[in-house]
Amino acid sequence: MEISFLSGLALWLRGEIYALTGLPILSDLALDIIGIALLLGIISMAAIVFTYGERKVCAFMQVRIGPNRVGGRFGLLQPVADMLKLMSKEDIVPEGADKVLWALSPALLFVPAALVYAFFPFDAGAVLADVNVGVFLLFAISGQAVLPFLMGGYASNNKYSMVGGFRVVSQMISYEAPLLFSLLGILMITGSMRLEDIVEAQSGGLWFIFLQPLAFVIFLISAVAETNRTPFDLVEGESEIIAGPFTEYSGMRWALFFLAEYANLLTAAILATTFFLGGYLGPDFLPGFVWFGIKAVLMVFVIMWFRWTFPRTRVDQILTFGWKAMLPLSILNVFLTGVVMCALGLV
Amino acid sequence: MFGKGLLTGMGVTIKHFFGKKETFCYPEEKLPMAEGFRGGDLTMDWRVCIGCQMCAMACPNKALDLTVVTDAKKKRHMKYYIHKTGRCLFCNLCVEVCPVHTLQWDKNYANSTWNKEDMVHDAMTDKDRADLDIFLSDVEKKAKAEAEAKAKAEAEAKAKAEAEAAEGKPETPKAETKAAPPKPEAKAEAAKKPAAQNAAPDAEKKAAAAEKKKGGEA
Amino acid sequence: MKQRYLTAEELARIKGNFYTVSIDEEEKPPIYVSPEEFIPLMQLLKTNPRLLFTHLSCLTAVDWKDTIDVVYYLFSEYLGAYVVVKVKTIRNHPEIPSVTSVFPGAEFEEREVYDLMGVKFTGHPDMRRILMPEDFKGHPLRKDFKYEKPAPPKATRVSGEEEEADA
Amino acid sequence: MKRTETYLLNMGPQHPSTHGVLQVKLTLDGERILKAEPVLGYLHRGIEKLMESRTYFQCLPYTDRLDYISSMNNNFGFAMAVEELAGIEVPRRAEFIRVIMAELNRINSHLIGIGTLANDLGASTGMLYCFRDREYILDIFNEVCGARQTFHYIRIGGVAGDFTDKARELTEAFLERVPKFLSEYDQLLTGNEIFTRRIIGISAMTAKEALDLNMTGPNLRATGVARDLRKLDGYSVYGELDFDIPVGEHGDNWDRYQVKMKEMAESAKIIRQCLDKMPEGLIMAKVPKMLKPPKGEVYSRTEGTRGELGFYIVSDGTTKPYRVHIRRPSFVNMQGLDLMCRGMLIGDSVSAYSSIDPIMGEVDC
Amino acid sequence: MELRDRVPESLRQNVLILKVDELFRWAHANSIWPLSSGLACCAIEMMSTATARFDLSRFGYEVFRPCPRQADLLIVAGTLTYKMADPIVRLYEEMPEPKYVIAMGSCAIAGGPFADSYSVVEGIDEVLPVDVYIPGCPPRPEALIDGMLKLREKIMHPERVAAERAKWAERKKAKEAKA
Repeated sequence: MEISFLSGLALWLRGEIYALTGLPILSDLALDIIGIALLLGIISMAAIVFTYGERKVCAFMQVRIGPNRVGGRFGLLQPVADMLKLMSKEDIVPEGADKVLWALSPALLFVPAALVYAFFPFDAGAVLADVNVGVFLLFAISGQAVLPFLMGGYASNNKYSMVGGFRVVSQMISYEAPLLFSLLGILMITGSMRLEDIVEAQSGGLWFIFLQPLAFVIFLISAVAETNRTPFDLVEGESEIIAGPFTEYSGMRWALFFLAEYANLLTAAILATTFFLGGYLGPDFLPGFVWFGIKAVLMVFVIMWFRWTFPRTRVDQILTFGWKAMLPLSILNVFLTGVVMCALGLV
Repeated sequence: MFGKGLLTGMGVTIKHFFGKKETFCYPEEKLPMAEGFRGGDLTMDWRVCIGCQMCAMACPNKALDLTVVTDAKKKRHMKYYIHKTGRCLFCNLCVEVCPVHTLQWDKNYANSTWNKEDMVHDAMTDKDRADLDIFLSDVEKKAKAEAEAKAKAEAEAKAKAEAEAAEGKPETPKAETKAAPPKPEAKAEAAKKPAAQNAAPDAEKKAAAAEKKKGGEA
Repeated sequence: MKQRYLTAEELARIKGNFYTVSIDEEEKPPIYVSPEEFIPLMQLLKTNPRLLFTHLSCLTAVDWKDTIDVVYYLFSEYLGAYVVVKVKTIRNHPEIPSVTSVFPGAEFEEREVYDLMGVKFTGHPDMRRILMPEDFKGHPLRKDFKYEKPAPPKATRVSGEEEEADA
Repeated sequence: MKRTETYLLNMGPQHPSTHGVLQVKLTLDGERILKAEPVLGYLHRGIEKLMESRTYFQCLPYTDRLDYISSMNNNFGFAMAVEELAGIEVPRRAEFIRVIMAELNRINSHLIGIGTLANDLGASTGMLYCFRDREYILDIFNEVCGARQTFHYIRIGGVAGDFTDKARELTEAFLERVPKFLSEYDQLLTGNEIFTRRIIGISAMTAKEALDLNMTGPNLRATGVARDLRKLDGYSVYGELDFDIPVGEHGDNWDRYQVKMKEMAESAKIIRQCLDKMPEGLIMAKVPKMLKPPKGEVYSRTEGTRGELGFYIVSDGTTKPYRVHIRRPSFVNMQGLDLMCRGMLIGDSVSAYSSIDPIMGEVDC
Repeated sequence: MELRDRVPESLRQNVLILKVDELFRWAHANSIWPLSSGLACCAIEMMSTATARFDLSRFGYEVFRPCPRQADLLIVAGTLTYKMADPIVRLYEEMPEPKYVIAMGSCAIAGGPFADSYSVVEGIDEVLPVDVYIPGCPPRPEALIDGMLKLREKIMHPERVAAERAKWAERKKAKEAKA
């Protein structure tokens, strides 16, 4: 367990609390609470920064200037204004809607999005829950993000939401498999499912993006499909089915969906960084977690870049592409990795 | 390769991401308006306007309702020039048909308001109407003065005529007639001189009036 | 139309096999035809190898206070010429056969003429109003159309804490 | 036995991809469309009735509001109809200015058509680029006649304002931009595999079906029928200009998109020739103030941006037309909507609306 | 504002005293999401306001939400006909509460060129409570941006609106007195 800046800080803090109270349980508890607070802070910051980032990137790519009036010259307070406005909107529950499912679905969607952050290694030792079946648990949790969309779609008693709900189920399930299979190659090379081992395996500049380029492409496409962003944003296909499952949601409920979507976006970026871009590894003139941050933001920019360039694919094209192209390719990748490892005698 | 078209597309967007932006920051920099721009409210100068109401007739949607007032010399002036922006097409027919070219757009397109009353815009402000009243009153005075002068002149002419008739009936009547005609001509010139200011439109007005009759009955 | 009109002998040949067709002596005379013989005439104009009026350019109706004329402008690329076919209908319940059997593309225009002018087309697949709301009484483009507008529906503000914005 | 039940989805008068207030009632089985029935009339303003109580000069601004994206072509059509009725001879310079303005407006309208097609398929960046290039055309119009959209520039007997040197210079600058932005769309949209897969083979239509449905304009030319009234009738000075008519083969959304892209290049060619051939001279014929065309009727048709735009005017000798009927291309093309959407998915019906490219002002008149 | 005066001189720069509803008013004013519901020609000008040259997004208003549930501004851009009156009322009532209406163009103000047509509602204030009127046929995109800024001012400073309404009321009384 190497000592990095963040984990050193955590150990020092634990020592201090233990010195104060003398009870080991209390210091662990305090540390966990601080960790959780930090993670929730990162998620809400992600929503705030990325709404602003998305509008600025979209504006710059469309040859115009993004928000630059609200709060100073760069419009930095724009997302704050949006959030405050969404908070103070009237909350309309459509008549004939299934009240329980209606209220539950935004909350339920936010739970997996936040829970996943516990397993990410932000720095050498700095991970909230150091689980040695990290990858497996990670995808088990993010697998149930499908249900809240369907609940929202069914509960809001609106044909467009129903169609949106159907689309979500088909799309997210069909891209769950390629997402997992593309990571099998990496697990075979590192031999362990612990995220930190995967990052350590990439030390010395040998990032998996160079070892497994095909897996990176498949992973990126499946991650974009998993977070329902263009070119696969059928769920919220504005021009076809208005806002998919969120058509009937307004005000803070819709903001929760919005928040969860950006949390998922950051999750996809962080996964890509941890698995393929060597997590917190980097020349040491910068501390580990700063490298981690730079790579994650870079990946978010690439995903946003997709959104403002590509049109939307159709439902059946997504499914055929998922089952007929992505899955076989990822299995082929696993086979190739196996062959190469045998050839090099690593196995 | 499958992704080639996608990558060229991404190349275009990233080129624009770093390229020059096209935006005009509206409230600070304003786009230069072409001189023929049709927007804002109508403005006119009541001194030049001859009250022919050609603009109101030319408007496709009757967006102009005008009240005209005639002064002592039976010449028309504009009192209220109501331009209903809510009905206006901004098609420029009124500006082009005005014989004296006094109707202009004030090119102030940014005149949105909170209440609907400002949409019915009066091209003549209250100050204009005050100047109009002053102008009408002094035209009144001049007309009254002329009327007295004419009345006095006639009285003298009648008195002189009786005096000559009484003095020497045998005198030749030619002298009288010679004396009478020059006086009315002088009076006519005198009348014409104050109206010299808009003498040209008089002819025009007669043509417009004739036309209005023809248009009316068509 | 910048194209030429049919010459006199071409018109005579068309008039040959229809006895209710009347063509008067104007410079570009329209072909007046009775509702009974209207569809056979259109059939002839479209399918006759020497005429081939395949493009129905314009279909409309004119209200002449005593009758309503339904006007058809046909154009033939083969001859490079156009022809005008008119059908007179009685004013109070105009009824003529629909031309969709010959020109399927006239469906919407016939529905529009029915909606705005009130001319019924028998044999039309979907004879309903197309532009005006379903429950609209009267046909607007008729010269004797009198109509005063009803009060439109008014939106009610649910919370209403801000007093009604002044009209 | 699997029993599926069809349901009715209402793409209501307010929908992001129905271009204004068009309502389409889709009968769906799952996501496959069985029947698409357009409901029109949400923007029916009764322009034909209004024109009966206005003089010919006063009717002209109303034609601006018909197809409000290509107002110049509407003015052009109405002005030609009245000139043919009243026998007015338009000076040559005015004819060339009219053709330049009509073709600029055709490019403007096709830019919006392609922009909204891209936006409805998800690439909103494509729409933003189309609107950016459209602004340069609007600068020319603003310079020449003072308005951005409802121009009222082509008048009965000629044009309102002269084609100034500044306008010529702006037009020359725009003509240089045309190949640049066309190649940019090719890179961004035409080459894009997702875009092509979304519109190739979608809502195909054979030439016979299109001719039966009386369709005209780019939708007809996409099916392979090379019918363009500028060539067929050769009205105004189109007879002297040489340009060819782009034609598609399968009549699907891809061909409609390609026909519009090539037509923009053709229009630029026409403007180039007009700029060179334009003589000096008058821009307005001698038109009596109280124009009273002789009793009679006229039907004059021009090639609008969406098809054959015809004006049928009946005059009874007074200054006001007795009856005006406007043959609106978008209204007739709407009949093809049901055929194009049948058997497609909801996502394709969206690309069907934007490739027919109806303008509700023109459809509902 | 006695609260603000109590702050010592030196701290006045970096202390912000703000009533809660003033904060929410600031939030509403700076992020108005219009509903993408264009009726006629003005809709094209509305679209070109959101594009590169006039760029409505500088004020944060460029998020055109397709569904009324998430929009708070209804820009009625075009002619309102009787057939469209019911749907537009339904759209308005579906929008969550702090909602505003802008009447853009002559048609929305008083029926515009089609005022005396049989199928056109003369002015949308017979149907919806209107907040800002933008004259023009169609108004230039800058006029729409000016209208949005007027709406922003109306949300931020309701007291100015009240003052304006008072002035307008007694101007109306004066006119009636004179008539």
